[in-house]
Amino acid sequence: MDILYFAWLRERVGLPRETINTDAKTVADLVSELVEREERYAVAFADISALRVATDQELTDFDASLEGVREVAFFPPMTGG
Amino acid sequence: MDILYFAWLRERVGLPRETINTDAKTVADLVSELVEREERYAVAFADISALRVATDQELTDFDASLEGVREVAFFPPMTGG
Amino acid sequence: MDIRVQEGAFDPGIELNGFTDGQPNAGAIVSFTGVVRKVSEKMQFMQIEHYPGMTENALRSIASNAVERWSLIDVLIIHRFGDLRPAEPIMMVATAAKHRADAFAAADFLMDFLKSRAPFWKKEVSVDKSTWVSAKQTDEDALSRW
Amino acid sequence: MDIRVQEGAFDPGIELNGFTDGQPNAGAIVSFTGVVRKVSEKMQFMQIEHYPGMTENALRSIASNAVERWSLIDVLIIHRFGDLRPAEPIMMVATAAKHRADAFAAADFLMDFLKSRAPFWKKEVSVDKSTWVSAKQTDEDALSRW
Repeated sequence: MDILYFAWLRERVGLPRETINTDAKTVADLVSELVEREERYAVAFADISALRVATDQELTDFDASLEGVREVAFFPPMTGG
Repeated sequence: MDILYFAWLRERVGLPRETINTDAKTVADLVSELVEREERYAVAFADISALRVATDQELTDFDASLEGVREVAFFPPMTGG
Repeated sequence: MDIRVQEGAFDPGIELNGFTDGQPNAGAIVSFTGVVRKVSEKMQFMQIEHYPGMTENALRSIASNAVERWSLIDVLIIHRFGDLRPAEPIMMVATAAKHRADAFAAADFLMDFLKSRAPFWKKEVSVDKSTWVSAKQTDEDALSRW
Repeated sequence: MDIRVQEGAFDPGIELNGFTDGQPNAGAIVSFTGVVRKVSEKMQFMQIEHYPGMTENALRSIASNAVERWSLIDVLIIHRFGDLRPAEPIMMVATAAKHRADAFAAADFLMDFLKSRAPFWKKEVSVDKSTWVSAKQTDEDALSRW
């Protein structure tokens, strides 16, 4: 599964994209898995309420299923315009 | 006093502007005076609710005073933009 | 504040750029352009009559009200009169503000008041008839929003 | 519907005219231009990051929602990414409709959703620091208007 990070989340995690093997069933499971891996993930994901998530390029929630999902992106609230 | 007419009111009265001597105290008095003068004024001013008036280039009401006023304009509701 | 009432054509794009370039502190520019629609196949042009003398004052007063009410950096109003063919720009309004909410609300407000409170009258001239455009109740009602 | 996500500059005036000329039946064109504000003397540029792939789809979906909701003839969205200097246009939205109420409401709607639902992130880069622009609660709240 491809995991993408944007904006300050990308800077805190230290990379824009990585491919991982995971059995996580939901986005929240995936976050728990990442947080356990390394301190920088724990710091980056410390406050989930400050983050947004998209699965296969569609905005979704942290309790969304990962079934069939190939790409998950995490990022802060968007600031376009 | 200068009296101006615009849009279909101008067409019905048959002229864009005229100068008249009047002792009318209010716009409504002036209208009564005009209506008594000739049939074309009576036709033009038949429905006052369909008209607007400005005294000295400021929108006002038909019961407005004409004291000190030099120019009165009558016209249909505006359709700019 | 730039208010122009003119018979000649204007170029909305050039006006938008000129207006924007003059505002180094504006983050948000909203423009409205009104264009003559070809309402029927027979329509030849739109005749726009106005009240010289009163028109610019009325537009200036509407613009001043907008400036008092919202946090605006600048306002532009251009309105043509005379005979305009379909697809020609009739008029344009632009607002510059730090933030978009002010720019949008002020442009919307300017259009509502310009439509029903500035002394312009439109007549659609066709091959076989000419018709004065009548004021819409919805335009009058729109004023109560403000 | 014309949706563009690009690194290169664009000219708002040329875009406005191109958009307007293509719409012979539109009586009302509303445009919004977002410009980089020089928020401090030390500010050098605004860095705009986006999510290639998702961005255009998100913008297209926002535009489609507007088209479903209002009577629109056409919609234009241009949004840049990369490093932009103060006074450079960041993005532009334009709507064409028969009547002004639809054009205004749709442009306002597009901006609200583009601001909080399209995957762009801004960073202000100064001589001595760089700061991610944080999302404003007022922008999130604005969505509930629709």
